Amino acid sequence: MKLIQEGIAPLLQPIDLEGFRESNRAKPKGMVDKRMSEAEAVRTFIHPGDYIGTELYGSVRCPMSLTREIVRQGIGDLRLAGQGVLELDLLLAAGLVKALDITYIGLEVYGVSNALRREVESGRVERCVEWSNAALAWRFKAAAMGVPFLPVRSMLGSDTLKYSAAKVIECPFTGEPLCLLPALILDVGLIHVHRADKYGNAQIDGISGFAAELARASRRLLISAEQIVPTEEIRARPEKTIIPYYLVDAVVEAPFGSHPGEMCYLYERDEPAIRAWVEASQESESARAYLQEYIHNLPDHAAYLERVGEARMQELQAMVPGRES
Amino acid sequence: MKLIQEGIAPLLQPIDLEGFRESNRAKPKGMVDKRMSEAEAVRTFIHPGDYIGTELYGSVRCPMSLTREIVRQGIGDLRLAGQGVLELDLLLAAGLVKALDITYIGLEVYGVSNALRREVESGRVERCVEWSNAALAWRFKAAAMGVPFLPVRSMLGSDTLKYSAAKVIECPFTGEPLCLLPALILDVGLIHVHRADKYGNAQIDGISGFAAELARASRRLLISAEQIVPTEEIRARPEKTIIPYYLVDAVVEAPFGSHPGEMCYLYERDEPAIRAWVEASQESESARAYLQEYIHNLPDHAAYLERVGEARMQELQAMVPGRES
Amino acid sequence: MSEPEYNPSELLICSAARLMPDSTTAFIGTGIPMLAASLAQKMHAPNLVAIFEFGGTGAILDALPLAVGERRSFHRAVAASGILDIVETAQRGFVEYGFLGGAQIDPYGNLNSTTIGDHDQPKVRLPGSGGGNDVGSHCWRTIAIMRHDKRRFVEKADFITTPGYLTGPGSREEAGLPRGSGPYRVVSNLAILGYEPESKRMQLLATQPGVTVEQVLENTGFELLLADEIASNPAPSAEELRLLREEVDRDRLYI
Amino acid sequence: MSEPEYNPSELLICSAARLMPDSTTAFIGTGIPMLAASLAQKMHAPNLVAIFEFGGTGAILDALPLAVGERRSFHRAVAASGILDIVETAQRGFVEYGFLGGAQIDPYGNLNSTTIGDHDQPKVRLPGSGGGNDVGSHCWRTIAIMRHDKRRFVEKADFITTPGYLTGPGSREEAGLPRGSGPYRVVSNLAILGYEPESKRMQLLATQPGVTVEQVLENTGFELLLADEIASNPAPSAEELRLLREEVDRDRLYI
Repeated sequence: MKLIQEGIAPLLQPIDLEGFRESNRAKPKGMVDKRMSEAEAVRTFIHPGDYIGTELYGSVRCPMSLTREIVRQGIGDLRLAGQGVLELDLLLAAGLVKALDITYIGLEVYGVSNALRREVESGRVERCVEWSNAALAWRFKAAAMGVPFLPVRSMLGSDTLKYSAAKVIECPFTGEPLCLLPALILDVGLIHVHRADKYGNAQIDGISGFAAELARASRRLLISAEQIVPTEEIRARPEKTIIPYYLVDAVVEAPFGSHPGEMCYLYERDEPAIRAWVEASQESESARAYLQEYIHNLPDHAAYLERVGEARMQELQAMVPGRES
Repeated sequence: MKLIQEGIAPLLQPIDLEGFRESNRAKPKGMVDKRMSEAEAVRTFIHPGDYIGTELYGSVRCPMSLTREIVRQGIGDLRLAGQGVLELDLLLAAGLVKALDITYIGLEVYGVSNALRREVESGRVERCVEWSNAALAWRFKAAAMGVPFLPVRSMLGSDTLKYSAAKVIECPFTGEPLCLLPALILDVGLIHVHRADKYGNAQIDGISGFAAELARASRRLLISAEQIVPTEEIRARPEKTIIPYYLVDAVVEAPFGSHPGEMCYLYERDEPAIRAWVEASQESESARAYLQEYIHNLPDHAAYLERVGEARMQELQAMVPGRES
Repeated sequence: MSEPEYNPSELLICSAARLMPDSTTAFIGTGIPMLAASLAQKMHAPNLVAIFEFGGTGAILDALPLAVGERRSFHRAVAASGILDIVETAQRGFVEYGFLGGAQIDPYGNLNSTTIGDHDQPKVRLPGSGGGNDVGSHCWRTIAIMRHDKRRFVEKADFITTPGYLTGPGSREEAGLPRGSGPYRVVSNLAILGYEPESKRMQLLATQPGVTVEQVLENTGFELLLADEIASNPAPSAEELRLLREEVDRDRLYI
Repeated sequence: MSEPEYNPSELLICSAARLMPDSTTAFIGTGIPMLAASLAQKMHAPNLVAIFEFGGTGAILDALPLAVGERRSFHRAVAASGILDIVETAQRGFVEYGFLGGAQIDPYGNLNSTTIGDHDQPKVRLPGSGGGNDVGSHCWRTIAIMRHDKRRFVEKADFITTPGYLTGPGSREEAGLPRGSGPYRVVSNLAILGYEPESKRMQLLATQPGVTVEQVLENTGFELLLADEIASNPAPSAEELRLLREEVDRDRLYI
């Protein structure tokens, strides 16, 4: 069994499986009401220097109200799992990011992220460790499994691997080269869902992205939900529960919590609102002005929604076919 | 990076990832009507000497009508993924099994399997390779991922590992010992589901056992379903699809296909019918008589259900609370 | 008032139920552990989270499961997933208690449920590991439920299906098993046993009602350590028996 | 009748759509691939199975997705799972075609979407691999869609984000990438390109309408091989353009 190659980048987060087991053991297993505001959830569970991850991504089922609260509280020196769009862009534009395990940060149809360019090209983001999308999700999966790595066939032969913290071995069964992806245990995970009960049992409609993996890879897990439902509703469809309550530390009720992104079956992405950020993010000054106007000048998510406006929210709801039951 | 230990048993099935990729590539991707009878499905896709696996297990959501058809056609020299109850017991009692990757074959509350004892203690089953329940499911998962192994912390330090085909390495990231489980690619997988369309898109209610993993680890996949539904019903709830159609080779409509086992939300396990096998299986003669009476004397699943009787089936349905929608 | 009558199964069930506190997680297998978990939920542990191998998490055990995968194992559960989600949850350290059984147990709590005699030409072929090895590898504290005699409590098991403390202190960690995990109790028809912290060898903690220390020693095939004080495990209470007979196992499938 | 007018995006979309046969699987990324897949479904490939990275399988693309994870990517899909199920399906060999893009492509089809200049002090920080590396590693045949100029078609990419044929014949297999997989076509505004089977170097197969071979060579930053016969790719047909404008991209989000 041979070690063939090692990525030159360091691990931004240690693979402390035994410590992870201990912290999982210490989590309360009883049914405890975990509802709180974005402000309390972020203040209580996110600290400067933490390693955090978000799911799904900026324009789709994304914990935007929690992300805006992180910016509002200005929690800095963050290390990020770098797969995202608007949400990571806001954190970058606010200068809160120190290091990235990066796979994709951009604006999708609107092209590259100027916030990312400014922060990385200036050196304010001190380090970018490269991965593929699936590689990052597999790293969460390894942590979720409680194992130190997963073997895959992505990244082989590329500079993506060379500038990562992965290793290439000769498989002890087949003799073929294989990429080993180190487990990524998050300090804090943030996920937005369709519904949750007050204990944290959470369900998602449509595609589930990497919610199951990220939830299980997080030492502390903050859930925001479009709707808080009675536990009976969860128990009536237990196979729909992607995140069981005992994984969860905070449950935040956040209607339109993914705005300006979409929430399938509930509301459409708000294209003009997304374009507003795309425009503002081109220059650091206009980006700062956006953060001032849409985050710092507004005390909380309720105030943000007031600014979006009831009429606009109804339009966005009307744009998506609801789910027939 | 060091190899610390190797199980002494051979792999009963080679880890041919490239061959698996080729056979997956060759599967039809168009929407083809795959409905057929148990007889045709088994005759077409299962051959003597094949390595087969079943899911979930003998008394719960189990492809019993397909299993009985294998006995009826007397397809022998089989190698089995050995996690099961009644279904594997029937194959063992019929003398169709040559080798086992075994984790559990028994009768649950009714104790040890005498069919297993007779076949193994007599040497008719030529080899038993040991695993844990999760280890076998992880081996399916490795195949489903298209990788040669998965690292886990089960089996370490035990004779279960010593008599397996697993390997123990020193983890290249943590330096700790780690058990590597080789991928298990099945020649044929058999799964019973609540509903499927004629193309093979399949959905399961309640727990999903290891259906997703086994389906994706199978070169050829036979699905039996309580009900064939229009594809529109599948498309209305795509997140419920555990098995997409392109994995599937045959779709068999089999109401009460899990009998004498249960099907959650539909019918209860038939305790007297299960006890009948428990009794019969004590001695090889009575076991043979059971196979004659319940399988060989009956041409197909319809005849089997006729023997069970409409009245009894209605009783079993009445014993379970249906699913409120 | 006089002690109520009870049978050996009822004694094992009540003894096991008392070991599970409230608001904890327990990996529940077929048979006695199911009854014990159900009884515990009704007695002192309403928030005991029962976890079943094939996917049920947090079921309300008001109807008794006959099998670890059947509908009652996820009746009104908070989640119904699959075996890998469950075992990976244990591997990640979320599951406190796990129940085990076997044909043989040795002084370090290693269990055999695979073969009696030689593995390749066995005298008796047993079912195999099942979930046992997974539970014994990943749960923080495992509880073995055994009938107590010299053939079952042996100096050396024919086959180590499920790891206990292996060869003693530190050997689980050396093998790569999770730090701080391992055997916690053995509940038998004769005694409640634990493990001496230094040597990790089995130790007599309490005798079952009407059983003497000598009887326990006579029926144990290895040198059994004795706790400084040997307690006597209280007999099943009238309330425990009432719940067990009238609610947990109405149909007397097990008792 | 005279050729209908069309713009460069429409040409790329129609060219890409024609490369996908019916009843096959295609890993679909944001932008032009989405429009190409939708057009292919409406033209000649009604059973084209569109697979979207974050979980959508077999969606009916009658409304155009703006993002790989949004609702239209699993509209009336046969399955809606997650990223790992999708990429593992590709890793297992189920996905025939994959679409790629980038800031640079080299003669072996290696793609750069990470950095221009030095990785640690980049002149331009690009978004990164995203799903690109996964698609380029696991899909049987990848199709790159590029604007064609010397800055994009380069002898050596600043960073190999996504593997093509790496350094030539056999090098994918040596690296451990799946046997028989790799770059298949490049669709540019000037040409349709493939790879010469022996050398695995990029090869001109066809010119786009009104483009000469010389123009293609002038705008390529490395020595481009020529197929024995250079075809000319037909202009978008009236029917293709009608479907594209009236059905695929009614709102003209891309065209």
